[in-house]
Amino acid sequence: MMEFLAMGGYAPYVWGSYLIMAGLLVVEMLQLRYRRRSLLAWIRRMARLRAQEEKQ
Amino acid sequence: MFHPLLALLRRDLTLALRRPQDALTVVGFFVVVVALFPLGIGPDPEFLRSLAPGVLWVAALLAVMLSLERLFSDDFRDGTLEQLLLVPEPMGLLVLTKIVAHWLITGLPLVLVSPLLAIQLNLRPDEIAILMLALLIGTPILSLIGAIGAALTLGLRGGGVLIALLILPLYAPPLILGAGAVDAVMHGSSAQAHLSLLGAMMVFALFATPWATAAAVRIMLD
Amino acid sequence: MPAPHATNHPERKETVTAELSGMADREFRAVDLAAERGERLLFEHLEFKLSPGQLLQVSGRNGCGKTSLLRILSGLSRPTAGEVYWGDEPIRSVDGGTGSCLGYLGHQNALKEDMSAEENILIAGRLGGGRPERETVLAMLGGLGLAGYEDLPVRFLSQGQKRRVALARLLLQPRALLILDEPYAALDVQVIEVLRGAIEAHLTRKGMIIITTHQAVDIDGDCRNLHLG
Amino acid sequence: MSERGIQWFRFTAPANFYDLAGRLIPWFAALTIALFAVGLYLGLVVAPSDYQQGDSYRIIYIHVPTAWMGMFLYVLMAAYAAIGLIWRIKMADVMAKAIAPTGALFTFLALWTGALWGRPTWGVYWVWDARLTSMLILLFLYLGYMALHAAIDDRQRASNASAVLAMVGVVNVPIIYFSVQWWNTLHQGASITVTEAPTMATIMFVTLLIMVLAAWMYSVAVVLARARVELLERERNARWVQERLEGGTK
Repeated sequence: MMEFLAMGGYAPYVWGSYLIMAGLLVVEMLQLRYRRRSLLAWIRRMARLRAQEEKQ
Repeated sequence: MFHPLLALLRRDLTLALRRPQDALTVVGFFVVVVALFPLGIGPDPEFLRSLAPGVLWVAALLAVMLSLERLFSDDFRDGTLEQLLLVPEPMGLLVLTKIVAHWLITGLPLVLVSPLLAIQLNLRPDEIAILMLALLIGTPILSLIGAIGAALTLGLRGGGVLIALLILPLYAPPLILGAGAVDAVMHGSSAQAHLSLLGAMMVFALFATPWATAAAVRIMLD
Repeated sequence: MPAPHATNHPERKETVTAELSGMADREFRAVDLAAERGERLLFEHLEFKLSPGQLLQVSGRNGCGKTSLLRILSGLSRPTAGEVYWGDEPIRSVDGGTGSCLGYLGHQNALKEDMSAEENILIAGRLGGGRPERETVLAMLGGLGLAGYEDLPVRFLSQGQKRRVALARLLLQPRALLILDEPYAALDVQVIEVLRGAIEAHLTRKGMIIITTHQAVDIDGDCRNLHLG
Repeated sequence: MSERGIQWFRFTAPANFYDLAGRLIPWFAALTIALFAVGLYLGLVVAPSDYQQGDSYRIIYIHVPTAWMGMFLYVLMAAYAAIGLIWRIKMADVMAKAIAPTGALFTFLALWTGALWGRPTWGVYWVWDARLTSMLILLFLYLGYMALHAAIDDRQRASNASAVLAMVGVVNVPIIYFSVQWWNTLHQGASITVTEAPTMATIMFVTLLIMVLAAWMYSVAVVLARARVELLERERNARWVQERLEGGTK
């Protein structure tokens, strides 16, 4: 296991590449999910406000 | 002087002559940037000589880029650009005419003052000749490509900085070829290949970019 | 310079009027136009037809899309839906561009501040493919009360005077259709009268006019109204 | 013929696209995970280490896919932008805009992994090698596209203007690549070039292929998801959005 993690002495380079890639892809997905959620919440609120206005 | 395009060319040149400070500012920028380089990297003549092609080209490229913001913005602000869209001539040709006028006002002076700066950086006469030739072919490419960026940033806040981001990456090929031409002579080989490619690039830009610029102008005024 | 001869030339007026471009017998139609600005729908299903000799006045409160409509009609903007026709051709594919059949005066005067009124008009005329004559230009400027101001840089002129220069430029370019966005803004009563005369003359020689204006100016001729909003 | 036309129209209609993409995304996501799992296992565990570069060569399994995706997505983005500009198809505009961030991310990753691979191989993080330099310029092109899109308020104008920029960029990419390559050979000779193991072992090749596919599937899933968000934002007042909200759709 340690041998695997050591990557023949190239650990910083290999893991630096793989982990950064994994990290950035995850960040991209999280950012997208956050954007989607806040947008949906916002649209819902607009719809609610509009419905209230129509009632009055 | 009655043809519409000639009338436009003359109009732009006349306007520039009535406000010569605009063109002079660009030349001034070019001179100052080049003059600052030795202060940053030391006065060793041989070292300066080896950096000269790149320094001169990058400075020229920045000068052209900065001047480009004005290419359409005045006409945009006072509404004449809108009227140009209604002129019964192909917009691509009108745009090309404006670019030619702009190059005569800003690009050509850069070519003309470049020998003075080259002497300061210890270039030899044959190298200076090639530098001028390369700038003569290359600065029109810079104006032609840059015009697209100028059109795309019409009326945007922070347009000047945005132009830089849009246009500078596209300036890589002329920079490589132009500075490379002088470099080649410096290292005792011929600059012909560089200059031929640069010429081909100019012809291509001459035919292709005005249409993209015209499309961009139409979009930004839509 | 034989100046005395140049005054009161009877033919001159005719040379200006006769040139109305040859397509003057075509109709100008808007079919099912829609426009939006940002998120907002300005108008939709807008239709009208304009025949030679007719004037269309577009009215409506501020921000209802008058300027957007005029820009679409002049081919500067693309409508969200629908099409504008010059005869049977869509206006944006007319030979020589929309500018060959119509003249447009927007909110901006489109004048070069560093040039004189005369230069501005001469250059615009050449850009439009004509060969404007100096005397014609001077006569037109004189008629609009700008005698003596012809060779001053435009930046010295007042707002109203600049507007008049822009009007002179438009009237000197004989186009079948004139599209005027608030032409009366910043004009005084006298000049409004002159402009009215010019508009009526344009209509009698089978020209078309589309105009937006705040004040009602009664014009003799075949006038239509289009209310937006 | 006409039937196909209708289908195409159905796909381009925002509501249909929204629903279809919503159904497709989970499948692409699942494929992405599966392919990455297999690819990473093969690349990091199964494939033997290189006799010259040792284990550092394993970076190739992400360097090459990210570089390919970076370049390919730019071309795809320009193609969608052109379709949107010429035929005025709004869905194409949405797709072009949705592709840009993912393309930029992959381009950045290609540069990052290239630098980390370069250190053990050449002794420096960055060499002005033709490929790395071109990728750097490609990243700038992406940034320019996104910056222009963000700078223009009117949505239609923003799409059209950045479409022009994308098309200019895509014409320039080969010119940039060849001029950089030329510059590179003139200045450095052939002393430093990436040698991707001339005889590539089958296992390496298969792994690379799987990783490329994984990056592909990831791009499809993320781009579709971003296009959906983009659509929601554009059409927030449209009836189909309201209907889907009331229906409690995700």
